[in-house]
Amino acid sequence: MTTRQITYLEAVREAMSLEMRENNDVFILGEDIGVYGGAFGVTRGMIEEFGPERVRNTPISEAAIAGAAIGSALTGMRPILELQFSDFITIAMDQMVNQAAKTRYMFGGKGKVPMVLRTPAGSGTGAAAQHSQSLEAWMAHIPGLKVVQPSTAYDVKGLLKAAIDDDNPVIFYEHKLLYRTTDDVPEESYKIELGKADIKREGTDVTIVATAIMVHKALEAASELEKEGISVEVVDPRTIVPLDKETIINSVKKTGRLIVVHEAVQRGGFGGEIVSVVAESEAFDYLDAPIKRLGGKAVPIPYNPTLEKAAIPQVPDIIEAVRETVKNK
Amino acid sequence: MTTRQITYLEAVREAMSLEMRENNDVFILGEDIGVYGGAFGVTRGMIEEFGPERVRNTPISEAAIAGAAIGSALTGMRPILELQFSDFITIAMDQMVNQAAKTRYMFGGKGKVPMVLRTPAGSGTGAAAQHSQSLEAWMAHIPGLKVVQPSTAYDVKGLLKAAIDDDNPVIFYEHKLLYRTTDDVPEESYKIELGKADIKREGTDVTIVATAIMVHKALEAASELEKEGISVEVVDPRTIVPLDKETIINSVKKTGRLIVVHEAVQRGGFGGEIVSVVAESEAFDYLDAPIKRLGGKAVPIPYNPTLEKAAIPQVPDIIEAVRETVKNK
Amino acid sequence: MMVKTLKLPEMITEEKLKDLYKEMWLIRYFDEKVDQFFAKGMIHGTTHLCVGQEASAAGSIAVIGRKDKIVSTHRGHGHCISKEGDINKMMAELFGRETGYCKGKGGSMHIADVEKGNLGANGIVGGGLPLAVGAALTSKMKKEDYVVLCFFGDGASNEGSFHESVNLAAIWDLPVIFICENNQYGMSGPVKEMTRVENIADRASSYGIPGKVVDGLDMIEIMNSVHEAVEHARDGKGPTLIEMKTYRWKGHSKSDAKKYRTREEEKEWREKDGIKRFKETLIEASILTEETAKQLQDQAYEEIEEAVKFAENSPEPSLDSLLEDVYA
Amino acid sequence: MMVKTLKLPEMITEEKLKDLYKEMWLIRYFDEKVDQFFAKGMIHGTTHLCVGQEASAAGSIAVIGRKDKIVSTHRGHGHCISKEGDINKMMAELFGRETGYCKGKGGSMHIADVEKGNLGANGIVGGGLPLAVGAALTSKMKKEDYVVLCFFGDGASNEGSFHESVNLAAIWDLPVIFICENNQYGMSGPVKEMTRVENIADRASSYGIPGKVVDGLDMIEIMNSVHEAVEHARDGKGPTLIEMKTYRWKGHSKSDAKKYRTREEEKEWREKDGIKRFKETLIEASILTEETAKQLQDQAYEEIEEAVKFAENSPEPSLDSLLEDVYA
Ligand SMILES: Cc1ncc(C[n+]2csc(CCOP(=O)(O)OP(=O)(O)O)c2C)c(N)n1
Ligand SMILES: Cc1ncc(C[n+]2csc(CCOP(=O)(O)OP(=O)(O)O)c2C)c(N)n1
Ligand SMILES: [Mg+2]
Ligand SMILES: [Mg+2]
Repeated sequence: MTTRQITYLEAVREAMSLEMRENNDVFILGEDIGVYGGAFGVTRGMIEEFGPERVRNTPISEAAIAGAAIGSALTGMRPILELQFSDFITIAMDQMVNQAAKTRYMFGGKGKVPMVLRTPAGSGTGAAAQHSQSLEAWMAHIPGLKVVQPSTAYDVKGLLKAAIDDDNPVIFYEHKLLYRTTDDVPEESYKIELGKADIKREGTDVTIVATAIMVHKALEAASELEKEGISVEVVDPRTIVPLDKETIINSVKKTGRLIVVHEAVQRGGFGGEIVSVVAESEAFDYLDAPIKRLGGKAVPIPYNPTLEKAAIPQVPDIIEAVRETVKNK
Repeated sequence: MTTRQITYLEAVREAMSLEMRENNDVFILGEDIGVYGGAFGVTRGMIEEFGPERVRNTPISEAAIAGAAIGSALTGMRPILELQFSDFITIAMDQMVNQAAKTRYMFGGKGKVPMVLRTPAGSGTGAAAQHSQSLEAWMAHIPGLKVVQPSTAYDVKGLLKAAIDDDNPVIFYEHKLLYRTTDDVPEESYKIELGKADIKREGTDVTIVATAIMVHKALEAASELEKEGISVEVVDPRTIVPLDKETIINSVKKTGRLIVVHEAVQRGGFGGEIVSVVAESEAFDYLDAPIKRLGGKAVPIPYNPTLEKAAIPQVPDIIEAVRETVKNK
Repeated sequence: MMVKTLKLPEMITEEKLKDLYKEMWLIRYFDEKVDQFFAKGMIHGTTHLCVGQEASAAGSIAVIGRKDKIVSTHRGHGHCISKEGDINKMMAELFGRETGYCKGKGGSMHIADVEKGNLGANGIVGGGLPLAVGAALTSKMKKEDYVVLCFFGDGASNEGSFHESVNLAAIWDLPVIFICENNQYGMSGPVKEMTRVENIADRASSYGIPGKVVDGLDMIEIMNSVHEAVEHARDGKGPTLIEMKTYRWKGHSKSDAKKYRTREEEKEWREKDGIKRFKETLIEASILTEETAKQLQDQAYEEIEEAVKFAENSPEPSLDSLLEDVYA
Repeated sequence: MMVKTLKLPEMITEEKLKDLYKEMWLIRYFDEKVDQFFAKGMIHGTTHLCVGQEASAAGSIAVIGRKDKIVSTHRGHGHCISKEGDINKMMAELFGRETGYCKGKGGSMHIADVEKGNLGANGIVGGGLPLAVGAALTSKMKKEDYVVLCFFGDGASNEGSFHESVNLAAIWDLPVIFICENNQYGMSGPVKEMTRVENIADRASSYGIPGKVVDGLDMIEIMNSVHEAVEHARDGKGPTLIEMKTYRWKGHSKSDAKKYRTREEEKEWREKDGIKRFKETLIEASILTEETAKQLQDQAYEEIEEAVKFAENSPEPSLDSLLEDVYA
C-alpha cells in the first residue's frame, strides 16, 4: 500500500470520494456542500467531480434533510448527510432517533437504513455555546444507532468506509480541531471494523480511555508522564457504539487503574458508561485506585478563548489525574 | 396539615392549580390540554377554572410551543409546558437545549427562563417505540437544565411546586404508569427542594438507587428480600439534576454495595453517572462487591406486552441482582 | 372493462371499482372490529381508527401502481389495506403476534409493508413527510419512476416537518403527492382554531406547487385529483398538495369523550358517508346492483372475521425475539 | 420637528432622521472594524457582518419604542446597535472581555440586551422565531402592549421553526412582526434555488396574515411598512410577515470565497447602497446637507474608534467566571 501524509479533513473527503466512485447509490446531501465546499471545506471539489445530483446542496431544513436521507436509505440509496454543526442534531433529532434508529425494529426486522450522518463536533474554534457541543452521548443512548468518533486521519478513512458500508444509521463525529492534523494514510481503500478499539499507546501503570481529540491530549500527557516513570496506556475506542468492552477491560486488568477522558460535559457523558462497564466487569477486582473521569465542566461552552479551554480537559489536567491515580502505586 | 389519598395524576393537577391561583404569571400551554384534558387527563377541568388564556391549547408544533414557553419565561411569565409524550422532546430539542438551557449563560448572566416542561415518560402502555421512551439522560447531560423524576404523589406535589418556583428551565418527568397510584398528600401547598434525595426504605446490606417507577419495583424487591434476611436500602434521588450525591454516597458507605436501577436504556443511561459518582468518591473504598446497573435493554420498546415488560427491569431482575451482589456477604 | 359513464383515470376499470367498494368495507369492518377489541380490552396499547375516512385512502391509492409507494400515519389501517395490505398480518400485529406485520413489535402505529411499497404508519405526527421526500429522491436518482403518496393529517400540517418537507420536494421536483386528510381535528384541536387559513391546500402557494381541495368523501373526485397529481409528478414537475375534507367517526384514539365537537356535527358528517355515496354512484352508473353491493360488503365482513381467527390462532413472539432486529 | 416633505410615521422627527443616518454609519463602521480585526486574527471565533444591510435594521427599529422588543439573528450587530445597543459593550464582547455584553461568554452570536428589549442574537438559524412568539405572548397576557420585531433570514424561512412560529403567532393574534431580511443567500444557498416562491413574504398567505415585500434599502419604505405592521399588531390583529430585499456586501462569515455569486452582482447591489440612498433622500428633503452628513458620518467613525479602545483596555474575564451564570 502506498501511503502519504494527508489531513483528517482530506481523509474524510477521500473516503467519500472513493465510495462514490465505486457505488452510484452513495451520495452526499447537506447545507452549502456544493461550490462552497461545506462550512469546513470538507466537500470542496466534490461537486465538480460528482455533480449537483450526487453532491446535493440543501435548504436550511435539518429535519427534512435528515428525513430525506433516511427515506432514501430505506428505498435503496446509501446517503451521507453532512450536518453543518453537530449541535444542529437538535433539529433532526426526531428523524434520527424516532425514525432512523427504530424503523427496522418497529417493522419487525424489515427495511434497513444504511446512512451516515457526518458532523463536526467539539469546541476550540470560538463559536460558543450553540456551535461547540459534544453530544455523542445522546446518540449512544439510542438502540439502533452506531456512533463513531475517529481521532486520526488513518482511522477516519477506514472507519468512514465501514460506516458507509454499514446497513445501519451511523453517526460519524468529526472533531473540528482535528481537521488540519495529518497522518500517514494509504491511498487505497481500506476498512476499519466498527467496534474495534485501538491501543494508541501501550503502558502498564494506568489505562486512559480517551475519545476524539482527547486521544491526542492523552498521548501528550503520556509522553510527559513517561519522563516521571509513569507508563500510560491510551485506549481509543474509536466507536462508542458498538463499544469494544473487551479491549478496555483487558487493559484495566493489566494496569489496575482507569481514567476516562472526553470533551463532552462530564455529567451524563458517555464516560459514565465506560466507567460502569469496567466497574461491573471482572476488571473491578483488579482496580487498585478509584476510577476517574475527566470531562467537560457543567457549563455551556463560553466564547472567550481562555474560558473555552478551561471548560474542557487539557493536558495538565490529565497529567494531574494520572499522578493522583498512581500515587499509591 | 390535612392529608388525604390522591393519585399522582391529581397531585400534578393540584400543584399546578394551587400555583395558578396564587400567581397570575403561571399558565399552562400544550396540545389538547383544554376540554380534552390532555392525553392523560392531567389538566381535566382546568380550562373550566382558569379559562383558555391560561390553559392554552396549542397546535401540534412542538418547537414553537417550547419556544413560546421559553420566550414568555424570558419576559416575565412562568409557563408550564405540557409535552404530550416525552418522546416528542426530539422536536423541541433545539429550543430546550440550545435556547432555554443556555440563554442565561450565553448572555453573561442576564435573563432567566423560569419554565417547567412536564411530560409523561416510560413504557407499559403498549404505545410502542415512539411513545414509550425514557430520555431523561439526554436532558441531564445539558448544563442549564434541571431534571425531576418523581415517584410518588406526595413527591409530585412538592417537587412540582419547587419546579414552578425555580428560575431555571426544569424538565419534569411523570411516569405514565404512576398516574393512577395513590399516596397521602397534604391539601396545603408545600415544597420539596430540588436536589434532595429521599431514602424510601432504610437498609444495611445493599443500596439500590432507583428512579421513577423503579422506586416501586425496588421497594417490592426489598420486601421480598427481607424474607431472606437481606436488608435493602432504597434511595430515590427524585431529581437527577441537581443530584444529591451526598445521600447516595453515604448510603453506599453504609451498605458497601450498590445497584442502580432505571427504566431508560442502560447503555448511556444516567445510571452510568450515578455509578461513576460513587466509583470516584470515598465510597469506592467501602465497596464490597462490583457495582451493578439494571436498565432497559438496548432495544426500542416493543409493542407486545410480554416483550414490552421484558425490555425493562422487573422485580425478579432486581431480586436476582441483589442476591448476586450480596452473595459473598 | 373501461368505465364509460364516469369520468375516471384510465386504469380504473369496472372491476377495479367493485374491488374498491369492497375495499372500503374491508377498511371499515377492520376498524370497527379493532374498536370492539379495544373496548373489550382484548388489544393492548392504543389505536387510531379511520372509520368514516375510507374514501381518501382507497381512492388515492387506487390510482397508483404496485411499484409506487405510500407513507402513512398513526391513522393508517386504511392506507395499509388499500396498498394491498394483508389483513391477516395486520390483525395479528394488533394482537401482538409473531405472524403480525412487525412480529408483534410495532403495533398499530408501526405497521409497514416495505415490499408492497407501504413505508409505514408513523407514531410521530408529521414524522412521515421527510421520509416520503427521501423515498421520492430515490425514485428520481435511480430513475425508478415511482411516485410516493404521502398521507398526513390537518394537525400535522402545523408541524415544522411539513414545511421543510414540502419545500424540499418542491425545489427538487420530486414525485411526491402530499395528501392532507383533513378530518377537522387533531386529537381535539379544531383545524379552524389551529390555523387561520381556510384550506390547508392553500399552503401550496408557499412552495410554488399546485394545491387542490377535494371532497374527501367523493371517490370519483379523489381518484381524478390524485391521478392528475401523479401524472404531474411523473412528468418531473414535482409535488402537489391535495387536501381531502373528511371526518373521523370515532374518537381520536382509545379513550375520547369527544367533548370538543357536537353530536349534531357528527351526525351531519355521518350522513355524508363516503361508502354509501360510492355505492350510489356505482349503482347509478350500472356498475353495481344493490345485490352485488351487498355481496361485496358481506365478503369483506367474512374476510375480517377470518383475519381475526388468524390473529387469535397465531403464536406470541418468543422472548428471544426481543433482542433481534435492532441492527441490520 | 415633524417631517413635512416625506411621508413618514409620526414619531419620525427630523432629529430622528439625522440620528438614523448616523446610526447606519455606526453599524457599517462597526462591522467594517470587526472585519479588519478578524482578518488580522485579533478576534476569535466567527462573525456575520451586516455591511450593506444597515437599512433593514435601522429603519425597522426606528418605528418602535423603548418598551418594544426585538429578536435578532447571527447577523445581529445592526439590530443591537439600532435597539440602543452600547457599542462599547458590543466591541468588548467580540474581544471576549469582561465588560462585554455577555462578559465574554457569548461572542458575536449571543449578544443580547434584555433590559433594552433586545432578546438576543441567535446562533441557530430560525432559533429566534419561537422565542419571539413567546415574548409577544407575554405582552398579550400581561397586557404590556409591546410589540416584538423578529428578524430572520431568507435561509431561516425554510426551517420548520419559521412555519410553526408564524402559525402560532397568527392564531393567537400575537403582536409580532416577522421581518425576513432576504439578502439573497443563506451561507451560500441562493434563495432562488432554495424555494420555488418569488417572495418569502408570499408565505404569509399560509397563515392568513398580511405579507409585504419591501425594498430593504429604502429607509422610507421600511419605516412606513413596519410602522403599519406595528399598528396592526397593537390593534390586536396579529402578526405581519415583511420581507426586505437586501444584500450582504461581505462574505457569509469569516472565510468565504464567495464562489456562489458573481462580482457583477455584488457591484450592482453595492451601487444601490442604502446609506447613500438615505443621504440623498434627506438632502433632497432639506433635512441634511452634505456637510452635516459628513459630520454625522465622522462622529460615527469616532465612536467606533472609542469602542475599540474601550474593548482593548478592558480586562479579560476571570477564570472563576467560567462556572458562574449557568443557573439563575
Ligand atoms: C410529534 C407528535 N406530537 C403529538 C402527537 C400526539 N398525537 C397523536 S395523533 C395527534 C393528532 C394528529 O392530528 P392530525 O394530524 O389531524 O391527524 P388525525 O389524528 O386527525 O388523523 C396527536 C396530537 C404525536 N403522536 N406526535
Ligand atoms: C439550524 C442551523 N443550521 C445551519 C446553521 C449554519 N448557518 C449559519 S448562518 C447560515 C445561513 C443563514 O441564512 P439566512 O437565514 O439567509 O441568514 P443570512 O446569513 O443570510 O443573514 C447557516 C446555514 C445554523 N447556524 N443553524
Ligand atoms: Mg386530523
Ligand atoms: Mg440570507
